Amino acid sequence: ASLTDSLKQIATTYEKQSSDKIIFNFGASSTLARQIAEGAPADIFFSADEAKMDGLEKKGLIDQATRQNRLGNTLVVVIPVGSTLAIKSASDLTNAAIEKIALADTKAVPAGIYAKAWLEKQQLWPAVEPKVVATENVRGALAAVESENAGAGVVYKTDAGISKKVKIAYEVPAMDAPKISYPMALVKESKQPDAGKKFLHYLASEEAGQVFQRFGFILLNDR
Amino acid sequence: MTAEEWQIVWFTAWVSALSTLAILPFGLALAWLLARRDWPGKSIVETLVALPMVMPPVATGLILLNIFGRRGAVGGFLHNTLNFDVIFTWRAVLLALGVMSFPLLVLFARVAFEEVNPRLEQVARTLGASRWRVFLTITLPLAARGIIAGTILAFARALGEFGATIMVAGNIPGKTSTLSLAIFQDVQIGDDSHAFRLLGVSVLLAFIAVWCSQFLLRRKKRTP
Amino acid sequence: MTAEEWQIVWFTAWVSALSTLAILPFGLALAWLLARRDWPGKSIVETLVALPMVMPPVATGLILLNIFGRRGAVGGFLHNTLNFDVIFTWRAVLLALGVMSFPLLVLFARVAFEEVNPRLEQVARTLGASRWRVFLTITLPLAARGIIAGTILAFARALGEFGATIMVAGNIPGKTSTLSLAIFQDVQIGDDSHAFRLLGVSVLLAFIAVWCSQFLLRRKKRTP
Amino acid sequence: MSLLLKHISLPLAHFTLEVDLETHNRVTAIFGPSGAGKTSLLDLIAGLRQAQTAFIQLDDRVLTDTANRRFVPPHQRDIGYVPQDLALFPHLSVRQNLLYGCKAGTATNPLFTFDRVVEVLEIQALIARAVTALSGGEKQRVALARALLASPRLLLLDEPLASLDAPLKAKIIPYLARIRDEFHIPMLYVTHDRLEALALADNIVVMVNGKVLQTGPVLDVFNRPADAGVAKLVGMETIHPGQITEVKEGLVTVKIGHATLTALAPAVAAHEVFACIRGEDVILQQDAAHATSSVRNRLLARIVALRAEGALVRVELDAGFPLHAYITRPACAELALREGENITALIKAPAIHLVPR
Amino acid sequence: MSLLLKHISLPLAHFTLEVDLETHNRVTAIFGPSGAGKTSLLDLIAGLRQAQTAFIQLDDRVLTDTANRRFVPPHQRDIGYVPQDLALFPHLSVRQNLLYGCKAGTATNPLFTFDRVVEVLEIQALIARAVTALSGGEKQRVALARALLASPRLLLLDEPLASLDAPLKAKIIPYLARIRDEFHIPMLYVTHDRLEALALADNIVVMVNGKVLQTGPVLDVFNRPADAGVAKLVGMETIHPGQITEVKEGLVTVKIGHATLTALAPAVAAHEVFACIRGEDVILQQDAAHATSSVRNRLLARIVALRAEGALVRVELDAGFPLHAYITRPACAELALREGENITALIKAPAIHLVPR
Ligand SMILES: Nc1ncnc2c1ncn2[C@@H]1O[C@H](COP(=O)(O)OP(=O)(O)OP(=O)(O)O)[C@@H](O)[C@H]1O
Ligand SMILES: Nc1ncnc2c1ncn2[C@@H]1O[C@H](COP(=O)(O)OP(=O)(O)OP(=O)(O)O)[C@@H](O)[C@H]1O
Ligand SMILES: [Mg+2]
Ligand SMILES: [Mg+2]
Repeated sequence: ASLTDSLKQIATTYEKQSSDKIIFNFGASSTLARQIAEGAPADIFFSADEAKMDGLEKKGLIDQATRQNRLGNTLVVVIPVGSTLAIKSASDLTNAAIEKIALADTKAVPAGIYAKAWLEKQQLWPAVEPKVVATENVRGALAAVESENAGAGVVYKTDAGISKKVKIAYEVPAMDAPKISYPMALVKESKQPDAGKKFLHYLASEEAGQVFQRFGFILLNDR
Repeated sequence: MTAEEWQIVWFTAWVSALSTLAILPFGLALAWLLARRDWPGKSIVETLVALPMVMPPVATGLILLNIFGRRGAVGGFLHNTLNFDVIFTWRAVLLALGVMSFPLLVLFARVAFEEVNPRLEQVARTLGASRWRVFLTITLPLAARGIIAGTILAFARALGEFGATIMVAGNIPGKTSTLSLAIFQDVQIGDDSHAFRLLGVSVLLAFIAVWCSQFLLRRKKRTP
Repeated sequence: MTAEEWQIVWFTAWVSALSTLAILPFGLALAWLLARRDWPGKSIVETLVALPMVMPPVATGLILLNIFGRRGAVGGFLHNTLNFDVIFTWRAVLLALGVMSFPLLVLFARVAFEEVNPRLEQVARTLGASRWRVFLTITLPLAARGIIAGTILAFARALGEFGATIMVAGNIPGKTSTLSLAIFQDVQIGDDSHAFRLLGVSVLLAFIAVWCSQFLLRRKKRTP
Repeated sequence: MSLLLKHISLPLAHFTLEVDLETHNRVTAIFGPSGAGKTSLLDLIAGLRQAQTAFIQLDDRVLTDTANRRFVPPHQRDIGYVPQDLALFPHLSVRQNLLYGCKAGTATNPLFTFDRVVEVLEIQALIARAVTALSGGEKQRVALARALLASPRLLLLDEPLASLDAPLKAKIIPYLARIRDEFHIPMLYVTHDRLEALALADNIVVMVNGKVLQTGPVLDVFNRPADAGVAKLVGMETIHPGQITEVKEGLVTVKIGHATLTALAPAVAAHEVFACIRGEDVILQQDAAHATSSVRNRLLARIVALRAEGALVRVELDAGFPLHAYITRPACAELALREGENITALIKAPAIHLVPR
Repeated sequence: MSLLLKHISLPLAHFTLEVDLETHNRVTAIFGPSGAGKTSLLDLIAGLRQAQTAFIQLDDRVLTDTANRRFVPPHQRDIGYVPQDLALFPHLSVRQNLLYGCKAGTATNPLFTFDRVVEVLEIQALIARAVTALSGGEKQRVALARALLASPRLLLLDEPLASLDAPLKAKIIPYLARIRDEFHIPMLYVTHDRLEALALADNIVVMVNGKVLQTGPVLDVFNRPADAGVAKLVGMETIHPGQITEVKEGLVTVKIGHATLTALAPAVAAHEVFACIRGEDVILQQDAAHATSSVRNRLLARIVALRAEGALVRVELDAGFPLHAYITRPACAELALREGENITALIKAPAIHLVPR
């Protein structure tokens, strides 16, 4: 979701520099992947997780050569602002004081998938699973925490700021969590591959990177 | 079908039916007031009733969450005094389905009530029937066609409701997961064959509802 | 409001209105057939019509995407022969809104047609009116109350439609973004104040629609 | 019964219904041309329409009093109403329609039992049918039966027999008369048929354009219509109560007021009768003694009043009982009639129509 | 007109409507008790109900022929129908209702112009009103006007004047008679009123329980009802066409068949009349010469038939014209009446009611 804001800002700058007009289609990665798979016209796919990109790549719908990972993100545990809970490690989530833990859908939504992977890696998933409330997306998870019906939630660091009624209680260390990356690539059926490549290139630039960083993303350096 | 799927089907069927039943009395009462009485602010209420129809379901869900969450006015009160939670329980599913299908029922019933000839109600009263008896024995049966259609539609809407439900009830397998939610998840992760199987079940439920309504209507016709 | 917001409001208003108008003739024709004729497979058609109501909107969206995408039967044909794309254009929005509000219109109109006294239609025919003229001058005006209500509801539904729209039309600012989609996005990025502003506009549009319908109905009453 | 209507004011399309009326009679017939406001008046009494101002009292019970904001709701008025549009309940069977107003266990009078009502109105065969597929006359009978079975304290009947055939009418009227007499259930009876009024009503109210033009006992109104309009509406006979004193060879002697007349015997033997004499059948003659005529009844009469009514002149006479004659204007001039003078009225015996009362 | 109904078979709730009927007359009245199937028959002719089997031909046009699967749709039948339930269009004003079937520019006959129809039926003041707020009689007139304004080739009228007052009826009937005479628009006229039938109809069809009991010219049926049921339905008068040959002092001389009678002058002067004589008013006497009596009309008659009908005996006579008398059974025994014998029939002049024709 934070991609929306940062991309909008980057595009405004970009459009001033070049003559190209950027048309966005914002949506859940899974939705976008489905749309591209069904032949919806698009030039660039900017996915929130690798799996969706892999899926399209396997179907031969994207230009492998242009695929790159520039952005990363961090998971955080959020709690309601008024909460006095102290969370120092993942195992604190098993605390009985936390009745419910809100996650984005752990099967379909990247944030949820990552959160589940993290907890599995910590071998806490079986203990936490009964408390998990899967919401449609990150916003749903935040809303659940806001309303205090969930004692805690796991979301992206970049999204934690969306709600003023939650605070970050714990930031998942990079080595504990799976690598969170945002791959982007040119769609094969693109009608203007050159312009697409140009914008992809710009997204990888220093200037764009600064914007992303300002929104809390981590810049990665693989390819 | 797996046991898990059966559970979802059962849960969806009964929670949809229950939500429809639950809104029936309020829906009919409001529809009657809209159809037969003039009162200040009527058209405001009319629009308010239609709101869950007009707003994107997430927005409705968010508002419900604001009201019924522990921080919300109603939710907070229930939690603090009765230790009773709505959000993320099956009650939240009920709430979401009810709110989302309420406008359909009200508007259908309203039109149905408006079509009832008031002369019949008047004459029923001269035969010694109280306002209440007239409503039950004249108005309601004569409006039955529209009310049954509205009820079926409300039920269908409940079967298909997704956006508001997931906001207030989450998608907790075995607890709040409905067919709609399960299908959504399947579609998202690309498990189309499973999605279509569940879709088939939804459609079957809808068929059953439509057939029941036609059976009711046909019996109504034959009775006299 | 910013120019961008105005654009969204305008787009939403006219695409909703257009989709409602577009389904009106088909909806009325089908409703009439359901109300006044008996034919084999009637109850199947009846259920099929209600389907977009029963299925989660994403599923409807997915099916539409399957059909109208470039790889779909209809979409592929249109793309290859006419170089005409539906998906991700305003036409996709129209399609999604139309499909999602069709059941409401049909079911309302159906009940309304059923309530028209066939004796009036018969007597109109003895006065030299063809079947078609009778439909236009007797059946339709007498069913007007239900049809107007159904139309308004279809319009409201179109205003609020989200799941199917985002699937087939995407959320492309300035092109396919409707109020509903914009509100969804605002909610996603936590811009609640903006979301509520747009919500206010939706509600206003709904108010206007409801008022228009009441005006129409009242004029209808006064005319004779 | 005493029904009191005061200060009634109900604006209708072309005029305001304004009625002040007090009737202490068992059956009051309401006569009036189409659109006179008869149905509106019944609706008002039943509590189905709200007047601008109204005071309606039935016996000692105030039903409506707009001045004191009193309004007894329709279902507590104990009024059986057969509306002109019948308003049968289309979703109920005939039986269910009939039983709708039936209070269980209250049918203490044998005239009002289900079986009796159904038998008199000849609707036994219809009991299990849907009301929507009944004929016009069948619907009318079901509506009448439904109102009767509610055991009302007052019956409002709006042209209840309008679409029935003569034999059926002839059967139902005496039954209504029995209800009136034996169970003292008063009625307001809207009709266009003078014979129905004659058979059932004590009092008559003639309404035109929302106003009561004339009200009084049936005979008074039928015999002394207030003007030509009323006369046309109610017909042009004089009607007199009389006693048959002698019957001989199809002829009877009837005592009417101070006069004795010869008439044909009525079809049904009776002692107490109404004698109906059409004004056109009364012949006036200046010099009765000199003329030789076959007419049986010769009455010396005093001319009470002369009134021109269209092409005719209405001559009101006192012949031992009030009698009137309709004669042409030329005839009136020839005879040089003047009020207060005496004249001979000739009435052929068969021109006197006797109706048992 | 010639209307041919053959092989009609329509199952109704209690019986099957089975009619074979051929009428070449301008106006055919349909008489029958409530529930006889009159409305169903009109519906069938108008094409609004489908019979099991039916062959309906109007003049040389086959409207329905189930055997050959021919069915002219209702809107091409050119039939003006005033249904019993009126079926006014509630969403249209009175004017719009009236104009609904009005084909622009086809009103070539001045009797059928909008203004004329509206004036005769006295609905000028209602033109701009909503039909839902009309009185019962007003609705009936609007329905009649609407059917007339469609310039039909055949009128089906189902008790069109049932809820109108006498003066209004007296105005509309002559107007319908003019439509019949001047524009040769045939009618099927359902009524319970013998005077309406007499004034309008040439032919009469008596229906009971879905079967035609009797059909024929009005006078034949009224004068020689097939059985007691029909007699009760149509009333007990004999009706005879006659010519007035002399008028004197309110008395006229009427020639009926071979006989000449004296009667009271009719209210409206006329030459051609119907003379109505109630069977109860005919007195039979064995020895006419010896008796001194005031009766003007003494007719020597031959007894054609004797038939018991309830408490009365119906005596059919040939008195130069067919006449019948109703007398009590004891009277019949006393007089020792036998078929073929001669007898004197006495009829008082005023007992002969003359109706202009
Ligand atoms: N709801 C109404 N609003 C205004 N005017 C009305 C209403 N109902 C009836 N009228 C008018 O009031 C007058 C009286 O109507 P009402 O029905 O009382 O007549 P009525 O005496 O019963 O006539 P009929 O013998 O034809 O039934 C008519 O002119 C009618 O058009
Ligand atoms: N749709 C129908 N189906 C079955 N029976 C019917 C239907 N309509 C009428 N009937 C019955 O058929 C018989 C004849 O009805 P119809 O309406 O033709 O009578 P009618 O002669 O017009 O009587 P009325 O003088 O009372 O109007 C009645 O017994 C009636 O109950
Ligand atoms: Mg009336
Ligand atoms: Mg009938």
